[in-house]
Amino acid sequence: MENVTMEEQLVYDRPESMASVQTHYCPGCTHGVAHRLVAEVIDEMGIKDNMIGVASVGCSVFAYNYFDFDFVQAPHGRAPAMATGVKRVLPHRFVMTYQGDGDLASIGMGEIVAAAARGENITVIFLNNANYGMTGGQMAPTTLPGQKTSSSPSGRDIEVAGFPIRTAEMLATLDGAGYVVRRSLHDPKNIRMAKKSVRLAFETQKHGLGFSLVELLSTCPTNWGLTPIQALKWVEDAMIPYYPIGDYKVNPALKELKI
Amino acid sequence: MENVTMEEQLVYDRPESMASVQTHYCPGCTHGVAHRLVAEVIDEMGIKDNMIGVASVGCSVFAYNYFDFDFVQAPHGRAPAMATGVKRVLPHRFVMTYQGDGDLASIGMGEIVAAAARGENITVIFLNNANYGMTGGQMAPTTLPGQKTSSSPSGRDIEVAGFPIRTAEMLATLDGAGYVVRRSLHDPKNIRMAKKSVRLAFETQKHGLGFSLVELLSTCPTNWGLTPIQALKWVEDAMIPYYPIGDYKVNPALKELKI
Amino acid sequence: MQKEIIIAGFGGQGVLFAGQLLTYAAMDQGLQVTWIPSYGPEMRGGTANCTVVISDDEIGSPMVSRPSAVIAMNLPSLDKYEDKVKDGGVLVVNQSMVDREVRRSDIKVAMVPANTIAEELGDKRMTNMVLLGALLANLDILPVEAVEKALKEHLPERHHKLLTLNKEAMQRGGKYVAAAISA
Amino acid sequence: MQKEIIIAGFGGQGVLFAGQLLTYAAMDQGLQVTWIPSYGPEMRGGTANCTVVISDDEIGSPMVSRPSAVIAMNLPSLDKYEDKVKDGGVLVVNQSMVDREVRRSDIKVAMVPANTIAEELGDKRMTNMVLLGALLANLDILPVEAVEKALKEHLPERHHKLLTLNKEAMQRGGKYVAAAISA
Amino acid sequence: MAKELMKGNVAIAEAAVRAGLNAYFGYPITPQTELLEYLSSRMPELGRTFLQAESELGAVNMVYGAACTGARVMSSSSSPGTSLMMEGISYIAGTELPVVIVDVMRGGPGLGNIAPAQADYNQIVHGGGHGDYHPIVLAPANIQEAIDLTYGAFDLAEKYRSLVVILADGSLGQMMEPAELPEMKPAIMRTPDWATYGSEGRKKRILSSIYLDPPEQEKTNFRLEHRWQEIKANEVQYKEYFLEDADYAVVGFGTSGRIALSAVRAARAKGIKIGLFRPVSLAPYPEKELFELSKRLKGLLVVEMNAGQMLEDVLNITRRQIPVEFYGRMGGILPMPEEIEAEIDLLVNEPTAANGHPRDRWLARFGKKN
Amino acid sequence: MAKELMKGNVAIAEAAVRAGLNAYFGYPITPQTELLEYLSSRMPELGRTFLQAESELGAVNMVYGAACTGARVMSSSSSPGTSLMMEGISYIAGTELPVVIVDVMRGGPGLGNIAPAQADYNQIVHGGGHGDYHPIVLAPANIQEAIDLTYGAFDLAEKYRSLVVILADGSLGQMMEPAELPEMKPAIMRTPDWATYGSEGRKKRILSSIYLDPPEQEKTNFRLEHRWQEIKANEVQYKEYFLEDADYAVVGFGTSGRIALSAVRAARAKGIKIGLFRPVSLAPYPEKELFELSKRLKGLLVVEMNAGQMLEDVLNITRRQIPVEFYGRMGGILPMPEEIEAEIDLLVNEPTAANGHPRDRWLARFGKKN
Amino acid sequence: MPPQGRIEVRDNYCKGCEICVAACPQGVLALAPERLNIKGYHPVELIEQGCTGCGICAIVCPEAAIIVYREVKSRSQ
Amino acid sequence: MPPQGRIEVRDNYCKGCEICVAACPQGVLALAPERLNIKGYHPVELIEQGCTGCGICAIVCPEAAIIVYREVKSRSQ
Ligand SMILES: Cc1ncc(C[n+]2csc(CCOP(=O)(O)OP(=O)(O)O)c2C)c(N)n1
Ligand SMILES: Cc1ncc(C[n+]2csc(CCOP(=O)(O)OP(=O)(O)O)c2C)c(N)n1
Ligand code: SF4
Ligand code: SF4
Ligand code: SF4
Ligand code: SF4
Ligand code: SF4
Ligand code: SF4
Ligand SMILES: [Mg+2]
Ligand SMILES: [Mg+2]
Repeated sequence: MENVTMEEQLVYDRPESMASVQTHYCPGCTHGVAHRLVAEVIDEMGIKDNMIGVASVGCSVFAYNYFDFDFVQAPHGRAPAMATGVKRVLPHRFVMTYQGDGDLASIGMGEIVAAAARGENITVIFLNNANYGMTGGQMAPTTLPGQKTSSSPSGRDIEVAGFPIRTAEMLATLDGAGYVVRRSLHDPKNIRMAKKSVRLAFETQKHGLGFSLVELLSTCPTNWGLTPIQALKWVEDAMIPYYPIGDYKVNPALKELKI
Repeated sequence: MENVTMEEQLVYDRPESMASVQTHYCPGCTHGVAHRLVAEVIDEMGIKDNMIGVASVGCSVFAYNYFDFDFVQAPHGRAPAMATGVKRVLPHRFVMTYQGDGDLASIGMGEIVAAAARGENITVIFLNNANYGMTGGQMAPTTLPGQKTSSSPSGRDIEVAGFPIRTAEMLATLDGAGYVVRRSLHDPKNIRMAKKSVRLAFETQKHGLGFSLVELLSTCPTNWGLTPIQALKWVEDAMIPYYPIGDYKVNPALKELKI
Repeated sequence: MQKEIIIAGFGGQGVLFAGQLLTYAAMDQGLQVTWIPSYGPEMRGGTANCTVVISDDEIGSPMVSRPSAVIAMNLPSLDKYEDKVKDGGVLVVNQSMVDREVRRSDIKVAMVPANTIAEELGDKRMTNMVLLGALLANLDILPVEAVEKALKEHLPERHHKLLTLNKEAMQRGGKYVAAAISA
Repeated sequence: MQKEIIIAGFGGQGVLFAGQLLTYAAMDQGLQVTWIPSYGPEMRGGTANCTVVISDDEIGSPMVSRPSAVIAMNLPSLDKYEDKVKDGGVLVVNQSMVDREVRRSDIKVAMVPANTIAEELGDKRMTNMVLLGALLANLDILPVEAVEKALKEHLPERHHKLLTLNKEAMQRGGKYVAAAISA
Repeated sequence: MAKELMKGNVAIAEAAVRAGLNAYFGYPITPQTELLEYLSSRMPELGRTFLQAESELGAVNMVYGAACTGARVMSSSSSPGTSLMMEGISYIAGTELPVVIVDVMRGGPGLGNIAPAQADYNQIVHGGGHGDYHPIVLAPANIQEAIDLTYGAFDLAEKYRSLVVILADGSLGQMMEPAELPEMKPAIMRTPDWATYGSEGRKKRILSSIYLDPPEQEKTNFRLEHRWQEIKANEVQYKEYFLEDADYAVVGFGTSGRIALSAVRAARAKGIKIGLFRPVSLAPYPEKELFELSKRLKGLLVVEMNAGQMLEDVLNITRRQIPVEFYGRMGGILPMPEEIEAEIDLLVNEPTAANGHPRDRWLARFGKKN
Repeated sequence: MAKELMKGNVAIAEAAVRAGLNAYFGYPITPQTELLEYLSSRMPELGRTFLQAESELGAVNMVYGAACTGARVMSSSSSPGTSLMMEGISYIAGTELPVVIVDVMRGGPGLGNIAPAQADYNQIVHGGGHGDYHPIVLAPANIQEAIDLTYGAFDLAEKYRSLVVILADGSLGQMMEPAELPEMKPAIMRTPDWATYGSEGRKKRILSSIYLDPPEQEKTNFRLEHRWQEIKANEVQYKEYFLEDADYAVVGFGTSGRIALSAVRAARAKGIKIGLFRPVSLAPYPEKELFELSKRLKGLLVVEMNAGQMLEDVLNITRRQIPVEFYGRMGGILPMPEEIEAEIDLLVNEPTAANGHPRDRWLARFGKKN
Repeated sequence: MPPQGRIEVRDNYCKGCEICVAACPQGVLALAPERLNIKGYHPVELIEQGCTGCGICAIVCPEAAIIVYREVKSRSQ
Repeated sequence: MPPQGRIEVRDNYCKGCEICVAACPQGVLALAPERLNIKGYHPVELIEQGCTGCGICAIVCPEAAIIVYREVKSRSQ
């Protein structure tokens, strides 16, 4: 005979790869979501002890405190170069950079293009929040036309400051890129998609398929002057039209992977 | 009554915008062809006295000696930034950078992407000769897979050094780019096409249509270890297949121009 | 004559503005003055404080380890600064946010239930002004009128409707102290 | 004992190699030695020269303004270095590339039609060796055998078929000088 | 003009505007960001050029280019950002261009922190870029001085075709103080006879820092050295306080100098005959003045927000003929007047021999705790 | 082992290989390019890492990253390229990592030229990057020394978790000299207790240069200062020639030091009692040794390939108690022994007072021609 | 019958951003009006029955502050 | 009849690279076997009749060393 009882099952718990500390992020900032996704993927793949993270300069400078694996901290924009140094001497470790849009697409553009072109086997988690969060919300290369920031007080004037850079699209033109996509963190569906992409990015690295980058549209409620929930909406309404969610480069070998 | 006599007409003379000095380029190096085309276009447009050239670091570092107009000389890779400085305070002058592939696509990648993204109204003449000519033929980001150079003595190994960068294609993804094309200097037909593109690039600037760049496939007989004529052939046989001649971004307004 | 005032509290309590007001007032009186915030990581969230130095001579250090007066707008600020007040100096404490007595007896202490008073005035944001009023009543540095004048001249136009309330808050702070002392 | 030799000519005349050969020979004899090229823009096209210093003691400067000996392989080199040779020093001139006399009389001068001799030997590339032979015959620093030995040991394997020719070129250079002097 | 209450960063920015700043290029970095932010609205409002560069490398090369045209130009940054400018600074010096750079120092090395420090003294004063060159370096200690030095910096730069660095620290950038602003000038765009702005009506010009022929480069180096001799003769600035009858002196620049003033006053109040020597131009350094002063003194205390960088210059200048002591705070900590007062007491009451190194003694006194 | 004839650049590269170099990252620049070119075949042949970086910024941050793992790493460059490394160097110092950098100096400032110079002495020795930090700086004067210093540099770097700079000039890079190579070691990959190579079996580790809290940063600064005291006590290197009975001495480092040796010999031959003091470690500088020496002398001549950068250190160390003269060549010109000899004659026959500055006298003698 | 679930909030991680509140399909979350955590934030809590254990709140939470449980049938013999 | 042309070479600019020689459709160019210019190169010269003044040599010349002339009918009344 069969006994049917109700039993409680754990559906979701904080990932092991996250350290047990509070973050310094502002309430509702989706940097935290990105961290969580990375940690979940690393847990799932069981690669925590083989990880070396490279923190950049930006609000995520303290990322090293929030993950429970080895971490180094790079000068502003140079995380891809530092990651290259680590990966070249430890080719069997997983190496990840975690960079903001000012870091990666402004001061660090040279390094990210070079790393992508070299097909450097590293994974880049790229948080695009359309401004320089840490220094108080200045214009970033990703700031939208007309967007007000503390260094474009009348709104980004494209005549003077030019056009935002669509980083994923640009890097996807490089042969060394194995996996380059854009995702968003503004709702559950997109977060799920983002997680899958983070996984695929690490799988790219695992299988030696070259450079992988996941661009994540992220909020900065503090500097945008919005509540966390308004900020999510702004990602959907203002950012996504300019930065379409999409797969810009996917090495065919990845499609065959069973994850 | 009509007298028909034969009269001699000048079909081609050295352009005025070239200075009356010998260049230091190696025999057969097509840097010289690129110089000539630029000078011819500047003569035709009558803008010599309104020009400020920005020389870069590479074999063309002395470009300032060969043109008969104002010139400044930039640190390795930083010509687009220097040109931006000039153009911003002199918006009605024509500003040109002349850069090699090491200069523009390696150390200077950050500056060129930023200038293109800003839609900086400058013209970039970009000489791609698949190596670092001036320092003795080291690998450049444009060096072809398998190509032997003094720093890739067994041929460029894409597993280690990654893939060459197709600069024009990459920069064309940026909204600020008004005119981005690739041409070659290896035969009369291509040289004629190249000249027309140099003209269009300056017209882009004249009409305020944003960033313009002409990538020119060029020879380096000395470091390639080929005769000048073999070198032209190598451009055609080896480089063009990897670097297709083409228009990668052309502002529609340019098509309506009558030149 | 030189006086150093530290105003300390949570971000959002109007700490920096209260300091600037003092600064403006001193400046308008023809005195030398410096204002310096503690900036840094603690700026975001957490605590905020600023130091104001007022003098009739060229000011040396804009920061001091032993101020003439401190306004402590919350408990952590009291804990941090109580011991630092100069002998004979002034310590103004926001009693509403502090659940302990002041231990020192060699300084003038004013315990002011500033939140309560501000709420009585109908605007929580007046807490800082209440405490400032209490300070001025204790520290012989600037007449309260000078601060009122500064308020008028430097409060952004759009807040001018709050002028009277601000003045009132300062007066209440001053009076509360006077009452407490005479009591 | 210290001797400084400058070898100067066009790029492609084997200037640097001739200098290296001297250097190897000196090294194999247990002497101290330095070799330094002039590098720089002139490397490409134009002139080339190198300085070799040979000594039985630790060598100070690897460059000298007044060398003990000079091989001038062409006219610009003669013009540049004639005045610099030390009093009593040696100047070997490639007569084939020079259309003037040497002016100095306080030094040993060897005018050697090195191109002609090399062509007689059937290989233009031997010019440098002819001049080197002439130098060794004039400068008491290394036996010609030492240079021959160095040649054998340091000439790349693929050129070993040229060994005899190289030796012969040096001997011809040496003999030409001897003949000229005895004449 | 009436005094206004201004933040240091803003005051410097406005002073530059009033000096006729034509173009500003910079990149955000704490604690100088307000300077850039202020100019991001102020410059366009006046129809002048403001551009946020892609990086400090970009910024320094933009000012390099803009300076070539004869325009008044400026950039600003803080320690790590300034390090990225070193190549460009060396080029600007080699090309002999007038450029003003503001450096608001923070704690280092590396990413360090954003609190005030003076640990880039050597980098700025003794050459963080390659080659022999000499920027003029001015270190304001208060906001009025920051305004005045910035306002004058452009003339100085143009007079000597030289780089001028305004060397401040985070606390000066962040503090407010009443100060008077100078008269407003329109954007200045000169056409000196070396500038490249298009060759209409004249021969073409070239601006570069290459001299492939060593004798030509040496000539340039000598030219720079001679110009520096001239600058040394003409442009020394310093402030003296209570030195007339002093037996002792404190030497400090910028913020540490002004903090020391409080300590000096306190010591005077106790009857110690001590004064303050505050160099305002760190390059050219008031060498002669300090040397002459030192001859009259019984001892010197050098105070800095670093591990003793200017200290070596003071030792060199005073030839270690009198006792010198050192007090430094590092990593973003301001020395407090009371701490300096204690050091003054030590200097006066327990003088050490001129022998031995003041830094060693300082490390022995304070370092061990750490 | 038998001596081999090697170019300086190649000798340094091979010495690093034999020291167990695990990874090299660099960018071409004359006059150090052969070093990179040599390693581009040598390293892969041994199964080790060679990577041509996208720039010197890339290179310095690649060594930064690789050093974090415990690998033996090196980069190399020349003046303008080294300037681009300043931010990274400051980070490496702040993170306390063992890294070896070779700097083959050329003429500057700016693009300058590719001829040998020593004008980056201040940049390398006194801190071209921001913040208080002290690299160990070793200046070889010949190829054997270049080999030996490079070979030992890695141990030094690891012993002190410090940056070590091999400071050479273009002529040392380009010249050939017989020298003996040391024994070959396999690629060295250590796992010291600070390195980040994956946390298997231990707690996670962090390597960074941020200390947002000023007291923490100050603690780090003190730690660096104390370590530097230790290095100063243990790692001074210098060479003396003919100094036993000397009345005079020349002070010079690297190539200018070795050239001076010829002049000293010539002067000795004329009966002048002169010797040569050649610092090999420029940081830590042989301060005590030079000071003690100076007490026995009647005069000093400092010779450099710059406008007198080390000169200031010599003046500081010797306290201007004896006459000091200076002779410098700049812009890529090597001083010739005869020129130095003439300066020695001047020093001996027409001694000047200790007063006045040797650089001024030098400029008066030579600069005016220019 | 919809599945039964339950969440636990680790108060000290929660910053009261209310993103989970807005995202919960069942509308059963709200900030605790009185309680403050050590950082001074009002943490979120379940205010009603009806949690299905869908996990959406955890998916959107930037602080990984939420643990989710769901009741499942377990068959034992 | 093909058009008649003629070229002039500015010897001191020419580096003897022979690119024009290879490009000339008429095959009328060659390096001067004996002459050397001040840089030590054998400059190019017309060696035969038949130049059409097509300008191709000038188009390919990296040194802008060639001047091209062509005869055209000119009508005068
Ligand atoms: C060389 C250098 N320049 C500038 C800075 C100052 N800085 C710190 S963070 C930052 C911007 C970060 O923005 P982003 O990368 O978009 O990250 P976010 O904070 O938005 O996540 C800047 C400019 C620095 N630390 N170093
Ligand atoms: C900062 C810096 N790094 C390196 C160099 C050395 N350098 C001079 S030219 C050059 C490469 C030039 O190659 P490219 O841009 O392709 O021009 P080409 O000579 O091929 O025309 C390099 C690396 C330098 N001058 N400055
Ligand atoms: S400033 Fe913006 S990006 Fe930074 S933590 Fe706050 S919300 Fe997030
Ligand atoms: S080295 Fe190459 S690119 Fe440079 S001038 Fe010679 S052929 Fe041209
Ligand atoms: S698990 Fe689902 S139903 Fe339960 S609280 Fe979270 S979002 Fe709401
Ligand atoms: S989303 Fe997370 S941090 Fe925000 S209120 Fe909910 S539990 Fe708290
Ligand atoms: S013009 Fe034409 S035909 Fe005449 S030489 Fe030139 S290429 Fe040949
Ligand atoms: S192409 Fe020009 S440089 Fe070459 S051979 Fe012909 S004329 Fe001379
Ligand atoms: Mg951002
Ligand atoms: Mg190239």
